[in-house]
Amino acid sequence: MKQKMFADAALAVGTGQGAATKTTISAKFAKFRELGLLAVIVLICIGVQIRNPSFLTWENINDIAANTAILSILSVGMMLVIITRGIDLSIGATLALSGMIAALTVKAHPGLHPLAALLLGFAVGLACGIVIGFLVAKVGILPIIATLGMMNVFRGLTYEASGGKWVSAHQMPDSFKQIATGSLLGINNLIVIAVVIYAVAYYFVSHTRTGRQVYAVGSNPESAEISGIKTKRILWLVYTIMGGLTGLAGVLWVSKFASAQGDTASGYELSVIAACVLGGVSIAGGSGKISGIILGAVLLGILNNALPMINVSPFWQNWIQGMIILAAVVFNALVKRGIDRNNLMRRKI
Amino acid sequence: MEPRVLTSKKPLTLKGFFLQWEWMLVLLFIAVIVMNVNLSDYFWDYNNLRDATMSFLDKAFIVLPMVFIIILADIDISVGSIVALSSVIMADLYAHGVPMELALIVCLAVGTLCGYINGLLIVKFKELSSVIVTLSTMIIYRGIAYILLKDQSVGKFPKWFNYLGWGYVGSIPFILIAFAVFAVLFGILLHKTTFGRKVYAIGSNPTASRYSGVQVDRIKIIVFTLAGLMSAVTALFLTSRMGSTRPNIATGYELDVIAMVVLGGISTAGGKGRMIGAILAVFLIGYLRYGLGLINISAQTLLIVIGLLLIFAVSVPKLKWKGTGAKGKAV
Amino acid sequence: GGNNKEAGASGGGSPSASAGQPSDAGGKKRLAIIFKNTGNPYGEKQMEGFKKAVEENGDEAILKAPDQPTAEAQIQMIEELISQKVDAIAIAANDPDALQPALQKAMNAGIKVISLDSAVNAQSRITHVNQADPERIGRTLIQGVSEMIGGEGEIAILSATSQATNQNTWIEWMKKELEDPKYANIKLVKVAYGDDLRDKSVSETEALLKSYPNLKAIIAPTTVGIAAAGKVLTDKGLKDKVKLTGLGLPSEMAEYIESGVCPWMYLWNPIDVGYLAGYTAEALVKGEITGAVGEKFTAGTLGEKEIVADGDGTQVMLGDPFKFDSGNIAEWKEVY
Amino acid sequence: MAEYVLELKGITKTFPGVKALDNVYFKLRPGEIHALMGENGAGKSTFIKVITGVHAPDEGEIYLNGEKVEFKSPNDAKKAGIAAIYQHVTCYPDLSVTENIFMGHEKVSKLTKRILWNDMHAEAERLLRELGATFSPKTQMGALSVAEQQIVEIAKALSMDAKIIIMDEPTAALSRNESEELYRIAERLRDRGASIIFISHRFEDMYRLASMVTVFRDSKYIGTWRVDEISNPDLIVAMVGREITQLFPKKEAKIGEELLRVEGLGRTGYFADVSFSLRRGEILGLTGLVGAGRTEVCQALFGVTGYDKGKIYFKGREWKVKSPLEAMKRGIGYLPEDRQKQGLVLQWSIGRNITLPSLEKYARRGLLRTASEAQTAKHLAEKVSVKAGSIFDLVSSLSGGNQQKVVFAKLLTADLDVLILDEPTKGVDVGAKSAIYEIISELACSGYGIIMVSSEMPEIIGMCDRVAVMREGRITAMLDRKDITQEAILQASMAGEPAPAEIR
Ligand SMILES: Nc1ncnc2c1ncn2[C@@H]1O[C@H](COP(=O)(O)OP(=O)(O)OP(=O)(O)O)[C@@H](O)[C@H]1O
Ligand SMILES: Nc1ncnc2c1ncn2[C@@H]1O[C@H](COP(=O)(O)OP(=O)(O)OP(=O)(O)O)[C@@H](O)[C@H]1O
Ligand SMILES: [Mg+2]
Ligand SMILES: [Mg+2]
Repeated sequence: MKQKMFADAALAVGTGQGAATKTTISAKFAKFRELGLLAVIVLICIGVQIRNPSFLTWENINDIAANTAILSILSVGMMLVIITRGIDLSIGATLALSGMIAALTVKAHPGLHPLAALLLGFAVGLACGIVIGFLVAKVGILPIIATLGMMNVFRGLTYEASGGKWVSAHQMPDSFKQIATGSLLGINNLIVIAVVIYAVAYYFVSHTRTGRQVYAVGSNPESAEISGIKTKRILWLVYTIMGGLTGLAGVLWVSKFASAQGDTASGYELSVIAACVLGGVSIAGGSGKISGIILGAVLLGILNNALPMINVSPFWQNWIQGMIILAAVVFNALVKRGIDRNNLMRRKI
Repeated sequence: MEPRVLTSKKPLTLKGFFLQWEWMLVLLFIAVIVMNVNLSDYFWDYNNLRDATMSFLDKAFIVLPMVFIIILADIDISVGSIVALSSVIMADLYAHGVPMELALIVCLAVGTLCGYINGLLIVKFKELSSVIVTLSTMIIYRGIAYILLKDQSVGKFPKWFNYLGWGYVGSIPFILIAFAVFAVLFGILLHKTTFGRKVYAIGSNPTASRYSGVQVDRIKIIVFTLAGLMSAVTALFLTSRMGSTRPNIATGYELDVIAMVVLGGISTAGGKGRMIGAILAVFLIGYLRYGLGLINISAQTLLIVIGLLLIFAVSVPKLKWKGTGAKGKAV
Repeated sequence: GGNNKEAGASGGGSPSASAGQPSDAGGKKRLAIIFKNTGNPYGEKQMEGFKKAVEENGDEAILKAPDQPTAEAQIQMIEELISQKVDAIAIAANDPDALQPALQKAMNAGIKVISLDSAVNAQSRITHVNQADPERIGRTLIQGVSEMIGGEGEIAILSATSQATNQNTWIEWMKKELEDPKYANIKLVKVAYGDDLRDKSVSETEALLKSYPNLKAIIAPTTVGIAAAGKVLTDKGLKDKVKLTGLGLPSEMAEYIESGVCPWMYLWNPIDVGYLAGYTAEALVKGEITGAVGEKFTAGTLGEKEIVADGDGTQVMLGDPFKFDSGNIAEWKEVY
Repeated sequence: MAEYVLELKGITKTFPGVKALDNVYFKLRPGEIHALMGENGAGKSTFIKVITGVHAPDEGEIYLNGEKVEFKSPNDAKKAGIAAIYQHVTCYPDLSVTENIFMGHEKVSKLTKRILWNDMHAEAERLLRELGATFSPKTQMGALSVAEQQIVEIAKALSMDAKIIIMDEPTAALSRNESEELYRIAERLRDRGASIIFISHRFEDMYRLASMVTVFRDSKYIGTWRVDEISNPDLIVAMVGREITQLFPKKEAKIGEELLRVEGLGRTGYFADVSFSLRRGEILGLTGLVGAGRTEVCQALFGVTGYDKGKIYFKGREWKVKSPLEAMKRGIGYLPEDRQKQGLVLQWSIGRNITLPSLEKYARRGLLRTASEAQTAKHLAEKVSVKAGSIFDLVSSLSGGNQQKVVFAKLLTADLDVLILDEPTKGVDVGAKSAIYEIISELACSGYGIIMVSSEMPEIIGMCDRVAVMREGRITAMLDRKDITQEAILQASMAGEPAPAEIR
């Protein structure tokens, strides 16, 4: 009797193997997506390099990395938000508010340790994130509306806090400005901070339970609830992280440009969302990889750096960026269809 | 089967009638008016109120189709860019000697086409969601406007064109009449036609609608196309009011419009809300801004007030619902 | 119907037009200024100067600025001011043409309209208060740069948005000045646009430095651009290799002028711009002038000013741009 | 140790419009496998969700090892050692199999709280092999078939090392082999001392595994028996509450001309080679195990999804179906399987739902004429005897059976010839059920051709003129009325595998 069953099991293994090989194909497809993005980046780099040999110099690469650092820090938070099927339109305003408050503080107390300024900005951002998280998770307002409303509020508060003034370079102590210009082992601090955040974020999303629960909540909120995940708490957490990272980015921004203004980073949220979408984070929730958003942010960073370098008319830059984003998401959708088709084909009937 | 008799008379309960969101808007509206009258001596003046209306009504044309879009549980953030693109193309054509009447029609056509493209992309790539599609077309459409006009502004339109944004019929602004006509048309379309009914159906349950023979894709395309068309209408009025155009006009209109629609009680979750609410919200925000503008309040305070108003407006029904709704955990 | 028809199409500023409107608030006139956007210290200073001038005349000043630098928002503010029946509007325009219908409506309602800093077209105003002659700005900047680099080498311009009118006029004049044979060895390699955004201005500057390794100087006729460029040059330690000049806020640029990245730069005093606008508006309201060429009036501490021609309109000139260098920056950086 | 590991007393649970549980009792001994049976909609799944803390009961008490407990969240239940396999697969399609198995109780290192991926993959691999599955634990969940997903769900419950394991219809989507594997595992778990609550509609499962059986009917507790002490007919009476024959008021309809003929229909990944024909007045049953592909065939006929092979002839003419609208215009109607998701707009009133498919009929040039709309809605709602006060009542306030009647009424608005009814009595209480059978029977008599998809044997046997049995996407048998027996259907739905007798 048992033998009979083993024979059947063997039969099943036959079909199962088919499944296994097909799965690797779909896995390849998924990897292919990131490889595709990488290929696009490489192609752009080669093209630009031919037009302008100073593109792929160590210095320029360092510049691109430093300029992309803030964008990519924000993308980490935005990725988490989008994974839970949300969106955060308020980050430009949050960034401005936390940057402004940090700048006003160092202006008033030039002796303040730069780390304290960083922490302060972080705390302000965190507070903003907590408010939004509360509105989304507890009150149940849809993310797009909650963040739209709070965007206005935070922006207004920034103007209110600064009294219409800017905090400019000479009002900031050198120690503060060095947050962004200083370097560690020859690598710009911004890049170091971004890399650390990436490492922590990677660890968080793939090696901690809470990190995985973020994916679970986005992938299937109902089952997450059933399997005992505290969905609301996860949502709240995600917006709080987004806020905290934005606060941090606000200080870095102000330090990098040595200027805090009321309209700092206005509209920047769209670039961040674009970086995530380019990096393959699905707006439908549940999926998104750190490696993807690094590539997405880098692609945007390279475009920002390269288009001026090859003398693309500034009037064309908008259009080119828009087309690249659209092409990337459409490509993404088509690849996903391919994977699904593939999954279907492997079913035996 | 035992026969059962059902009533087909609409039950008219007083409580149900007054528990509608729109009453809250009416109350808010009255509050704003009372506040404004107290704040400024210049507010309660026919000419002033009339001319203030003219200055905030331009984007209200987009509010009308946006109500449909949000009832469909979609969103369109490219409308501001469509305004810019259609306006720029119209002005550019006129500057190149095309008669204004023709340029005007082209303007409408361009807007319609942009909206159609949005709809088509959204329907063909369901994975993408309307946020992403219109986010990219937003950048693209404005990008085209920049490519066409570069840094120039184009203007010097014929005199009659000024009439659109600044003219009066009797003593009523032309733009107000135009808006009223469109509002009635869109109101009828939403509430009195099969089309509107289907829009609500799709917003509430797209699957069930499809199974009931509703052509979901077609309706979505039509709605987005209408949004494009109305953006072009806004472009006409806005261009007329500015007497000239350039690629950066109407920046940020999408967020203003969405905020008005949401304040009007139309839920971004889809399927809920009425045209009258959005129209009330247009005037509510319009007069609120105007009244606070009359006492020359700072721009930042205004931002905070409007942001908080939006949050407040969407939280109130949630909180109420929590108090009275079913207790069981929905899974 | 309404007041715009009664006032007639000519409206252009005959003193009698103001007789038609109620002069409430006990004879105290109200004069308004609209700046481009809020949260801009340069604008705050202009409004401050305007307020000072108006109050010196015993009148009331209304200060307004939208949260976004758009013409649409300014049109709404103009409407609000027309409703309030102010006596004069001074505007730093976000668009030279797009305010025309709104401003004409204001003028038809008997309001004296002037522009300051960033002009509106001649049909939309009675006169314009010019912070400095665009020709002088353009030429001075080239002369300055030539001096910095010893009359030889590649230079580039970092402008604001590609559609900013005043920037574009200055750039035109710079190009004209460069046609002079004495600048034969100076080559303008590129005009870049930083859109008055910090991040964009930084990447544009970096792109300039990389694309043109022999670059000798950057001219940035915009306050955001010049500060961003100053930051980049400082961070990259290019102080001695690439010179920077342009138009900048002393408070923002103090750091770079003191360090020598930017040996000197120019700007006018925005307080004075606002102050002059205040006096010009007062003179119009009081009927001392009508905005015609050749008229003169006294502008408080600035002394006597004359209305001169400007294309098909008229303007009042503040004077030459002021030069900020290491000698005077310390005292100015605290002012604005 | 208490006599019962788990005891529930007087549990009542009400959903808006539905009383899902009404004063229900349940006792579970250590080391026993206890079957829970009852018709669709009897409240079994809801009961399970009360035990696992997903739903808070309105009334009643839960005792665990003799101590009163209150589960505020699924986590509390999980911590108390209760694991559940839910009826409707609750997976995370974007995540890997391993993660799906361990979500909520990941293996983490004690010190750093780091997830031990290698351990988890290895453990998942072991569990899957134990269940006879062959796919890799690193596969993405969404890429698996429903049966495979069900196996993952089982692995998930096993991985928790629970004292009480609840399985809600775990075998519904499994083949006989996989079911056997499951029995073996269930027995092993029992031998280790775990208690199991087992829900199934298959009597075979119950006889093979359970020692006790509890029956619910119409949300009420009926009784608990030892499996070897209750006879099959008694059990059925307990479940159904009356003689089955009463339930099916089948009238003989006049069988007319052929309406629909399907030849070699196929859709990659879902079904292949489906051929049958349908005549006027005929009720054609379509049955098989869950996931056999019946719904997919119906949806292809109705134009919801496409098909890539084969032909459809409608009234003798070949015709490519492209959309539901087109299908309805031609005369094919579909009553979907999931009435809440596919059939109704829950936020809407009864009347609006009924008229949605035929709005154009009550409109002149696009403008709706509400009076005539209301008239039709009223007429149809009365025709299917919806229990409600007015046509303006919200459908969400109706009970499942009445909601289903509203979906029926929707079908009657259009001029149709063929009705495809997908699980028309799923989750409908007994009373409403017979009303629905009556409706179906009358429809057949009035000349409709009806395809009725159902997983319920009695229903198929009682109502159909012919039955097509599907297995894994293919039709394996076409039985005429005289040949329709439980054995024949079972044989066909599980053909190709050893018959039950051989295994025993
Ligand atoms: N979340 C819910 N909201 C409203 N009604 C519900 C909900 N869950 C279940 N019901 C209703 O409760 C009743 C009992 O459903 P339940 O799923 O418990 O039945 P069941 O015995 O498991 O049936 P089946 O054998 O079909 O699985 C049904 O009428 C169902 O429609
Ligand atoms: N969401 C899905 N993901 C993966 N496979 C699916 C999905 N839905 C259906 N399938 C597969 O498609 C095939 C047909 O499913 P279908 O729902 O048509 O079956 P059915 O016989 O109608 O079952 P049911 O009784 O559940 O309605 C099955 O092999 C099933 O495994
Ligand atoms: Mg169940
Ligand atoms: Mg089915």
